[in-house]
Amino acid sequence: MENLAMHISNGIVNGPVAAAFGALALVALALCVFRSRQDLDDRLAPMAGLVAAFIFAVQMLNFPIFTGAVSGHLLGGALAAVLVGPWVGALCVAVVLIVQSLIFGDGGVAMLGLNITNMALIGVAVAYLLVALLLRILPRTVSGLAVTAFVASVLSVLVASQGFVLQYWLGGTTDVGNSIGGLAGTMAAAHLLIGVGEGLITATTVVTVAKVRPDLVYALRSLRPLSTAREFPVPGGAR
Amino acid sequence: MGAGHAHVLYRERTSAVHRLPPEVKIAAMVVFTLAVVATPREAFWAFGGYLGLLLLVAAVSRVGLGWLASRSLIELPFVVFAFALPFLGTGEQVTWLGLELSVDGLYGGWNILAKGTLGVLASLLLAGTTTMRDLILGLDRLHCPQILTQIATFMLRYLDVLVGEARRMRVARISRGDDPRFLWQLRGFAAGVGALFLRAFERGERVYLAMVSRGYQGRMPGVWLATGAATTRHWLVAATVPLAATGIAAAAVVLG
Amino acid sequence: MIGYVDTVPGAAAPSLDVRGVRFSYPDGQVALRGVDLTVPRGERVALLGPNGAGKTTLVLHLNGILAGGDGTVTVGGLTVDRDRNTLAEIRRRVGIVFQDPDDQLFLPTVAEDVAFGPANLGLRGAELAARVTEALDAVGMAEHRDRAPQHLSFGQRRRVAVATVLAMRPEILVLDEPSSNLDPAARRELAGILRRLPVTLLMVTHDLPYALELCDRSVILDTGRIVADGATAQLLADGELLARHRLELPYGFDPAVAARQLAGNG
Amino acid sequence: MIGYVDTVPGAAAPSLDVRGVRFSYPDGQVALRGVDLTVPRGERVALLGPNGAGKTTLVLHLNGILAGGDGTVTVGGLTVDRDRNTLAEIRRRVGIVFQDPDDQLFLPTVAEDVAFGPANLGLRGAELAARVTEALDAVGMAEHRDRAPQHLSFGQRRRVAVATVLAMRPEILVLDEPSSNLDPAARRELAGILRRLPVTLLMVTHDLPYALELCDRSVILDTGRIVADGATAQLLADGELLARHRLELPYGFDPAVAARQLAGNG
Ligand SMILES: Nc1ncnc2c1ncn2[C@@H]1O[C@H](COP(=O)(O)OP(=O)(O)OP(=O)(O)O)[C@@H](O)[C@H]1O
Ligand SMILES: Nc1ncnc2c1ncn2[C@@H]1O[C@H](COP(=O)(O)OP(=O)(O)OP(=O)(O)O)[C@@H](O)[C@H]1O
Ligand SMILES: [Mg+2]
Ligand SMILES: [Mg+2]
Repeated sequence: MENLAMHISNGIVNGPVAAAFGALALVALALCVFRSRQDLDDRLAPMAGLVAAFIFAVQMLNFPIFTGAVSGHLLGGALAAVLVGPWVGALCVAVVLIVQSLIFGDGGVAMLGLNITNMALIGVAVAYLLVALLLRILPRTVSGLAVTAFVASVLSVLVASQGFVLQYWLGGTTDVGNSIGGLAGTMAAAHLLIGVGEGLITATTVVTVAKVRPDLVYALRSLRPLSTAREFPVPGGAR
Repeated sequence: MGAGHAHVLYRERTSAVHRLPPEVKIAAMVVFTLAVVATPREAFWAFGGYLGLLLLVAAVSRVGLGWLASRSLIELPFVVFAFALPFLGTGEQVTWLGLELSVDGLYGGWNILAKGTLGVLASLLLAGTTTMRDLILGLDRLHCPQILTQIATFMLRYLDVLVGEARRMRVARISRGDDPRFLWQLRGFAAGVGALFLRAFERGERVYLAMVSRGYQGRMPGVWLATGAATTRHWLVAATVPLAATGIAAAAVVLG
Repeated sequence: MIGYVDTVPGAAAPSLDVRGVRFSYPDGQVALRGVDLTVPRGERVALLGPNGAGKTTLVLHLNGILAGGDGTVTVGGLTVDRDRNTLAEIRRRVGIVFQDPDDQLFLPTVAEDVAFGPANLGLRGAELAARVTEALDAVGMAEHRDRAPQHLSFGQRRRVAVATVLAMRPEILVLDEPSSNLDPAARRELAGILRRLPVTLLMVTHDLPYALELCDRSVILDTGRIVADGATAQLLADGELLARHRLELPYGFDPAVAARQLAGNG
Repeated sequence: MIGYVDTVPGAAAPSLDVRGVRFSYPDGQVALRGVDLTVPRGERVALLGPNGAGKTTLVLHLNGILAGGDGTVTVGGLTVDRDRNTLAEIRRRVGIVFQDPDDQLFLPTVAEDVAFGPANLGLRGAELAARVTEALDAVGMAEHRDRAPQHLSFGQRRRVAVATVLAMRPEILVLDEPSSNLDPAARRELAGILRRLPVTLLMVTHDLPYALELCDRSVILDTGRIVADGATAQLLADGELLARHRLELPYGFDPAVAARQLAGNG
C-alpha cells in the first residue's frame, strides 16, 4: 500500500459519501473565496499563483522517501498557509487539485470533494492553526520560523491522512473490517515520513523567503500592526 | 515523473474534439465520470460500454491509443491499492492458486481498477485535446469564481517560470565546472528548492508588474473570453458521450 | 508626500513632472536621492547615466510600479498615488518598455502578447488585429507572430517587447535601453519609428550617439540625482562633464560626421 | 556525427574547431544549417550577424550545453560529446559569458557567485579569495560583493556575469554581447581587460566599432550559416556585404577617426 499519496481515485469511496464531502468542500471553498477577497491584493496574487505552481510541480515529482519503499509527495498545505494565509492558501491547494483531477486524472473527478477536504481544507487549516500558535510561543527568529514550518507540515500531513481513513470508514467500497485500524496505522506511518520530507522543504523554502523578502510571508505579516501593510506592489519588496 | 511542465499532455492535432470549446469538454468529462462512478460494480458489461465510448472519442480526436495506454500508467499507485484489497477484505473467501482471497475484496479491487482507469482515460482525453489555458478559460465560462481562475492563470504562468528558472540555474552551474545530477544538489535538496522559489517569485513579480503596466486588472481581456464560446450545437454534439454513459449507468442500475 | 501643489489637469500640464522623488529599496540600497524632472508635452528626452545610477528605478516610478518614497510624480496632471482608477488611467497614458524583455513577455504567442495591452484598453476584433499587425510590422517580427516569445532570440524578444508597447499607442513612451541587443539595422529602424511617433518620449540609453540622433534634450542621472540637463549636443560636447559621470563618446565617433548625417536626416 | 577524424589533441590543435554543425530547436525552428569555424589558439574573433541568426545557439554548442544535431565541435583537441569527464574538462577550458546575465547568476551573493567557478576548479582559501577580489575589481563591482545579484541594476548584473567567468581564467573566452547595457566607461574598461587577457576570444556583438577595436578577425553568421570570414577592417569596409546581413556602421562613426584611435592604442 505504498503510494496512497492522498489522491483518492474514482471508486475507492462510494457515491453518497463522496457527494456529501463534495457539498462540504463547496461550502468551505465558498467561504474561502469570500474571505480571501480582502487578502488577495496586488502582492498576494502572484504569490498565490507561485505557491500553486510550486505545489503543482513538486507534487508531480513523486519522490522516494529514504529507501524508495515508500514514495509520496508534498501536500503543500503548510507552505500555502505560511506564505499566503489560510483562505487564499486553501484556494491555492484546491486549484491544484482541480486542475490535476481534470487533466491528469490524478485523484478522480468524482472524488474531488474528498481530496479537497483532506488536502486543501484539513491540511491548510491544521497547518495555519499550528503556525499561528507556534509563532506566538517560539522566538521570532529564523530558527523559530523554521521549527514552526516544520512542525506545522508534519502534523498537517498526518491529520490530513487520517481524513482519508475517516472517509474510507464512512464509505469505503470494500469492507476491510478490523483492518480499518491497520489502515489508519499504515497511513500514519507512511505520512509521517512524507511529512518529514515536506517539513524540510517547507522550512527551507519559507526561511529562504523570510530572510530575503520578509514582506512576502503572510504568517509574519499578520503579526505586525496593520499600518505597515502597503498597497503598492514593489519589486524587491515594500518599505 | 519529472515532467513538471503543464503542457506535456497536450497533443497538437486538429480534430473535431480539439475544436470543441473547452467548457463543453469539461462538462462532458465530469458527467461521464459521475456516470461511471455511479455504476454498480457487478455490471461488467457497462464498463465495457464506457471503454467503447472512450475509444470512440480517442479515435475521433486522433490522440493515439499507445499514448493513452502509456500515459494512463499514472494510476499505477492506485492499482497497487486495488490489488491489496482482496487480501484485506473481510467476509466470504475464495481460494485461488492457493491464495485466500476475499470475494468482496476482489470486487472492490475490480471496482477501483475499472472506475479509476476509466476516469484517468477520460481526463487524458480532455488533457490531450485541450491546452491548460483553454482549460482555465473553460472553467471561467462555467462560472468558476474569478479568484480561482486568477490563481490558476498565475499558476500556469509560474509553471513556465519555474521550469525556465530551473533551466537557467542548471545551465549557469554546469557551464562553470559544476557537475550536478540534480538541480537540488545546490547545498542539498531543500536549499535548491528555496533558491528556485525565490528566484521564480522575483521574476514572476516583475512579469506581473509589467502586466499591470499594460493595463492588467485581475482578469484577462474579454477578447479571449468572448471568442469561440460554446454554441447550442457544441453542447449538443458534446452531450452525446455523457448521455450515452448516463444511459448505460441507468440501465446498469435498473438491471443490476 | 512633501508639499507640492498639484498642477491644473489638462493639456497645459507637462507630460511628466517628477518632484523631489527619493527611493530606497527594502534592503536599504538608496536608489534615488531627490530627482526633479519636467518633460513638456511632445518633447524627447534622453536619460543618461552610469550603471546603477537609478535610471530604471526612476522609470518604474513613472507609472506607479515603484512608489512609497518621498516626492510626487505627475503624469499629464494626474498625480501617481494609491487610487486604483487614477493609476489605471496613468498606465493607459504611459507605455514602458522594460530593460529586460523577459519581464515583459508572458503569453504563449507573440501575437497574443502584443494584443494584451490594446485588448486591456478595450480594443476588439478587426481593430485589435490591425493594431497587432501594425506593431509587429514596425519591429519586423510579423513572420514570428505565432511563435512562443520564450523561444525567440534575445534581440527578437527585445523587438517584441517594443511592439507590445507600441501597440498601445501611449501618449508618453518610456524606453529603458531599447537599442541594446538589437542588430544595427533594427536599431536604425527603431530610431525611424520613434522619430515619427507623435509622443512624449523618455529614453534611457548608454548609446550617446543614439541619444543625439533621437533626443534634443538630455539629462544625466548619477547616484540618484540629476546632475546635468540641457541640449544633447551641448552635453555631449562637454567631455569633462561626461567623464565625471562615466560617460564618453564611443570609439570612432566623430561629432562632425554626426552633425552632417543629422542634417541629412532632417 | 558525420565523418570527421578527430584532430590530434595537444597544443597544436586549434582552440575551437566547429565542423558542419546543424541544429534545430525542439519546436522545429532551424537555428544552424551547417557551420564551419576554426579559431586558432590566441586569436580574437568577432561573431557578427543579425538578430536570430543563430549566434547564441552556436555559442551554446561550444561547451556542450546544446548538442545533438549533426556535426562536431572540438575544443583544444577534445571533442564535445556525451562523456561526462570530457565535458567537464571542456567546460573548464571554455568560459562563456551569457547574453542574459540572469542565465549566469544564481547564488545569494555576488562574491559567492564569482567564487563558484574557481571553487569548482579546486581553488580554496586565500587563493580563491584573491581570484574573487581580482575579478570583481576588474569589473568595478568590489563594493557590491555582499549584495544579492538579483537586486543589482541590469548593467551591474552584466558586470558581475563577466567577473564570474574572468575569475575562472579560462583558456577560451566566449562572450555573448558583453557590452550591452554597460555604461560607456565600463565598455571601454572591459575592452581594456579583454585586450590584455592572453586567451582565445570569441565575441558576439552588434557593436561593429567594438568588434573592430578588439578583434582582428570577424565572421558573419546569417540564417544559420557563416556567410563571411575575414579581417574585421576589410569586412566593415564592404558596405554592401554588411547591408545584406542587416549590419551597418553606426551613425556618426568615421572609419578614418577609428583607424587613428586604433593606431594610438597600439
Ligand atoms: N530590486 C532591487 N533591490 C535592491 N537594490 C536595487 C534593486 N534594483 C536596483 N537596485 C539598486 O539601486 C540602484 C539603482 O539601480 P537602477 O536599476 O535604477 O540602475 P540603472 O541606472 O538602471 O543602472 P543600469 O544602467 O545598470 O541599468 C543600484 O545601486 C542598484 O544596485
Ligand atoms: N529556445 C528556443 N526554441 C526555439 N527556437 C529558438 C530558441 N532559441 C532561439 N530560437 C530560434 O533560433 C534562431 C537563432 O536564435 P539565436 O538565439 O541563436 O539568435 P542570435 O543570433 O543569438 O540572435 P540575437 O542577436 O537576437 O541574440 C532564431 O530564429 C530563434 O528564434
Ligand atoms: Mg537600468
Ligand atoms: Mg543571441
